[in-house]
Amino acid sequence: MNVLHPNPDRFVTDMLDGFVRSYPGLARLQGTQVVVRAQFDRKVGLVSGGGSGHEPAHAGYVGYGMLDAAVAGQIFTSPTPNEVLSAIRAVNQGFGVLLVIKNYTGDVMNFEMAAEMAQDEGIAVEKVIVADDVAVENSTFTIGRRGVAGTVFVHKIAGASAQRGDSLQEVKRIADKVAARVFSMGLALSPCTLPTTGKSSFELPAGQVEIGIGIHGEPGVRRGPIAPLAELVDTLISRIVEESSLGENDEVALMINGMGATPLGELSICARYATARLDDLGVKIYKSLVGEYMTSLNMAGFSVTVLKLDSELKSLLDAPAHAPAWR
Amino acid sequence: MNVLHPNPDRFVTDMLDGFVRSYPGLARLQGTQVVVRAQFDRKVGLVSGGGSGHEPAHAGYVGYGMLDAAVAGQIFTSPTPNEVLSAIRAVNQGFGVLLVIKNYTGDVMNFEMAAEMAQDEGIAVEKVIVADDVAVENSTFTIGRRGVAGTVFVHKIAGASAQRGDSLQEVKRIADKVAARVFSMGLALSPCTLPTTGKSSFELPAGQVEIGIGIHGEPGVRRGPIAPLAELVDTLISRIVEESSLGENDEVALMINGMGATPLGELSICARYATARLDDLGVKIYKSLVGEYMTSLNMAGFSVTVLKLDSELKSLLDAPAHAPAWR
Amino acid sequence: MNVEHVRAWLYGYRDRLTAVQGLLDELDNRIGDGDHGTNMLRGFRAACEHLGEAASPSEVLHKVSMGLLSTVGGASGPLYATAFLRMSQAWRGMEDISIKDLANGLNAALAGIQQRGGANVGDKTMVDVWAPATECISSDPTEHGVREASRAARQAALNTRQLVARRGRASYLGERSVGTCDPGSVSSAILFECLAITLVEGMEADPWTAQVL
Amino acid sequence: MNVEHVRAWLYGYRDRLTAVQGLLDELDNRIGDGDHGTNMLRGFRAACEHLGEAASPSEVLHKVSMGLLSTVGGASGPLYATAFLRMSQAWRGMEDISIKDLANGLNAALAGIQQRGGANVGDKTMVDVWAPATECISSDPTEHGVREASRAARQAALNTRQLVARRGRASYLGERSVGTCDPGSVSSAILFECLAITLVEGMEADPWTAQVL
Ligand SMILES: Nc1ncnc2c1ncn2[C@@H]1O[C@H](COP(=O)(O)OP(=O)(O)O)[C@@H](O)[C@H]1O
Ligand SMILES: Nc1ncnc2c1ncn2[C@@H]1O[C@H](COP(=O)(O)OP(=O)(O)O)[C@@H](O)[C@H]1O
Ligand SMILES: [Mg+2]
Ligand SMILES: [Mg+2]
Ligand SMILES: [Mg+2]
Ligand SMILES: [Mg+2]
Repeated sequence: MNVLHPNPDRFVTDMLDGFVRSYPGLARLQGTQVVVRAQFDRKVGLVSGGGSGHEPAHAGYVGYGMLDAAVAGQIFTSPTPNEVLSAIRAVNQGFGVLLVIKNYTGDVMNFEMAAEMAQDEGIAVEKVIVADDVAVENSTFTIGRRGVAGTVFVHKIAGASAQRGDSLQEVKRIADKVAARVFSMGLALSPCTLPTTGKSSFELPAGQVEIGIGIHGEPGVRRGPIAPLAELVDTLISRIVEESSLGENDEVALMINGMGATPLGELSICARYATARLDDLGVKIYKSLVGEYMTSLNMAGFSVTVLKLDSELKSLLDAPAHAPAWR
Repeated sequence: MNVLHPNPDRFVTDMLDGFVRSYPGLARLQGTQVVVRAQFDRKVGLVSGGGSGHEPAHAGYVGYGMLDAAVAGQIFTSPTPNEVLSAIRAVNQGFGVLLVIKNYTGDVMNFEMAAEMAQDEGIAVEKVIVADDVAVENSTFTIGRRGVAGTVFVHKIAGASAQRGDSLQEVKRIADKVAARVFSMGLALSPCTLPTTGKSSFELPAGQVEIGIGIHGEPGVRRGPIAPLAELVDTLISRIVEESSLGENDEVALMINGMGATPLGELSICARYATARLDDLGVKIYKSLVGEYMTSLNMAGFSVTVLKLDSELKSLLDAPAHAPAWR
Repeated sequence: MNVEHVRAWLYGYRDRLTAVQGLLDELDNRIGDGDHGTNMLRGFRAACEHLGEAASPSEVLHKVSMGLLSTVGGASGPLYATAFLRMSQAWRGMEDISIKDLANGLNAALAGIQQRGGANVGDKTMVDVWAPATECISSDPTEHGVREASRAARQAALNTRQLVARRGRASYLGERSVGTCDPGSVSSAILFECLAITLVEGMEADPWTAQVL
Repeated sequence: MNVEHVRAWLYGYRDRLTAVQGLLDELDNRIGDGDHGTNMLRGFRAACEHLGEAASPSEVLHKVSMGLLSTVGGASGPLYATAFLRMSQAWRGMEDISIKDLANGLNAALAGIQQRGGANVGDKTMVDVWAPATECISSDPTEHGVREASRAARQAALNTRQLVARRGRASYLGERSVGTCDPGSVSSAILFECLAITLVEGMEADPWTAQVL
């Protein structure tokens, strides 16, 4: 919306308070910005997180069969190592902890520092780095791709693996497998507004779209003219197909993700065209998710994510999970 | 978003296509804008609907334990009697059909005409009219209150009643009971944009909010200055409390509903303040729903709904349901 | 008025709606949900498609009614559909409609609108136009009366500007509905104007935009 | 440089951040996510709170490092925290820091930043400022060298404008990152400027806005 929060410092804590009050199965670790399950199972712990402003990520994925804790930073700012460490300590049941990290310099550094600190305390910690955004060229000279909405599939599938009692190494293997097979790309029709400052994240002339955006209100990789939804969807899918060498008889999970201010009706229209395009390519859609999974405050736009499935991933994707934002 | 649909006539059908393609348990009645369950149970049928632009309403509530059919009109335009009649015929399993109607002149007239036509064909049809919007004064000189987000509770609870095998009269009794105990009010920080014409639904000067909006992009009952979320929430709750004579030891279900372009994080902040306010009043929150349930295209704003529970309603609210937009 | 005249009336109305759709949407945008012109045009385009197959005035109107019923939706759909259905019923079996028959038909239509929608004169709805226009033709069933009805309809539509809406979507605005003319009243007044153009030598379409906005 | 000087340096930097927060946010808005000034100010406000309790230069920097680590987050948090931690380790047990000791500390800090973030000179990150500034003081460990470091830091920060980012958030923009100075380089250059103000008689703060935007 356009409401400035009267006290920017309380934005995130107010939000987390409202969140845990609404979901009895969740709790906030006292004195932190960490949301955890109200009770933990005896299994490998799963921790994710990142800057705030991506709601329902990440606290919305805390629950049975998904994450055990989500660490929230300030808006678009990675959480600190201390906060991540609190989460690791809380969820560790003696089977080790897997960190699901989106590939941003800040997230990677802060989570890695926390991992080092936890290892110093004798906790087994592994990590998976998700880098699904095919908008960014993959090159050895750069830090590689960003992690975006595809991360939700890692939460779900690695979560199912942990929930059925797999070892830390096995959960990590599966998480890495998902990360290697998931591809996303997004675009924006308008910037987001930072609720703490009221500023827009970028300026976009009328009639233009930012193609290849991240989830932090950054401008995209390039600008293009606005086009009908069918064409915009095509632009994203074409690039995904190219990078994933998706083809006939592949089975996929498809996610059409709203960036925060996109009406669900328009996401359904995107789903219609994405599905039609994949049908044309002979790609089989095993499961569709349409809604807001990984947002960018009040940005208008959407992203498309494709996960290449096999029988192992399918059964884990179908396994029961109870988290506020999973359906 | 701001994408004009190239063919406005196809907006709704494209949307419904995308929707049913994404949810294998649903289907579209051929040649209509009616979304139905892929298979029907032997029970009283439940039909709702209205103009489009309120996604996930109403097709998102079609499924086990909720609606059997949702009829979609053009954007913000009630569906025609013919379409409603098709839905009634499709879901009727010989146990009669209940129509859940939001109290708008157009909806009431079109659904009533369909009911008359169905009764002519020998189908038992009853209706419940939802008028939960306390923004509008209730007076015998007017058509009374509008139906807004509270309708979703009627879908859920009447749906559970039908699903357990209650008779048409009993389902209607329960639906009427929910309608009598549900109270809503909303506000907007920006208008919505009609995707078919690109026009804004109203003009709102910077720093102002429309208080007491409906769900069709109408201006509110009055304008007020923008205020911190805590105060805005208070304005809505105060009026609801007044009209519902809510007080100590009442148990309620609370819904914080986004109007389409409100980030989930901000809805959580609203939930935090709404909860705190109800706590202060000694009202017990039995269940919270926070998210987009009944939207107004890409309007920025939110509504608060309170349903007064008793043990009958609680058990029906808790009964299992599987519909895309229920959780 | 034979079947050709009735068709000419409706074709003329449909063509007129093409021109005023934006105007009606704009009025509805101010006090409703902005779709009245779109609804009317969608409805009359569809409803006029197969009128060539109808053999009598009554059949023409019956087709129009069914066409509206299956394409408009909203509040205006059932109301206009009911109006044309009642007029069609009043003219059943007639080949040529006298202005007296027209008056009977309009009275039946008005009754239908009020029965379906429950509005009275002064509630800021299309009834505010149908009532005085119907009264003009009833009390003076001549070409002159038809011309007067068109004038009265226009004036009544403009007069809705001052009213507080008590029916339909605009009623939710309460006092804020004052200052804008009721869109359904304007579309109704144009229907009466098109009727007069069909029946009265020398009548021409008057522009609306300047006066109504 | 005794413990008082070190504190003065950091307090000065914190106060300066209050003034340039908006500038740093704006730079980050253009090629990142708009929070670098907010992050730095939040961090240094918290980190400077209990510096009075620290008894030595090393302890002061250790407190700063821990304070940053627990409040900043983002990319800059671990990098600045690592820099101060390494400097603190280099100065362990020392009461008075010579400019040569300072050079050692800065070299350790720079190595820490590069180890943690993996950036090289030319990648359009704070390394582009830390490297030449550290080099100035190392090769000329005098007041003059410190003053030159401040100048070199400023120039290096301004020079990042031409570069294509290869590390950090700005790297996602590719060629589109050209034309804007790197915010972390500017905040680093100001840190060197504050150091010179503390150590060099007659040094004064130079405004940034006009040159950098
Ligand atoms: N109860 C009623 N009786 C008579 N006319 C009505 C009534 N309610 C609404 N109308 C008319 O319908 C018009 C609005 O029609 P329209 O915009 O097409 O439908 P909706 O309000 O469903 O969007 C109003 O301008 C008014 O003239
Ligand atoms: N790998 C890296 N090595 C050195 N400095 C970096 C690196 N990545 C980012 N930076 C610095 O961090 C700054 C951005 O910090 P900040 O905006 O606070 O964090 P974030 O990018 O997480 O929002 C950049 O301007 C750059 O100078
Ligand atoms: Mg950041
Ligand atoms: Mg309408
Ligand atoms: Mg309307
Ligand atoms: Mg930043």
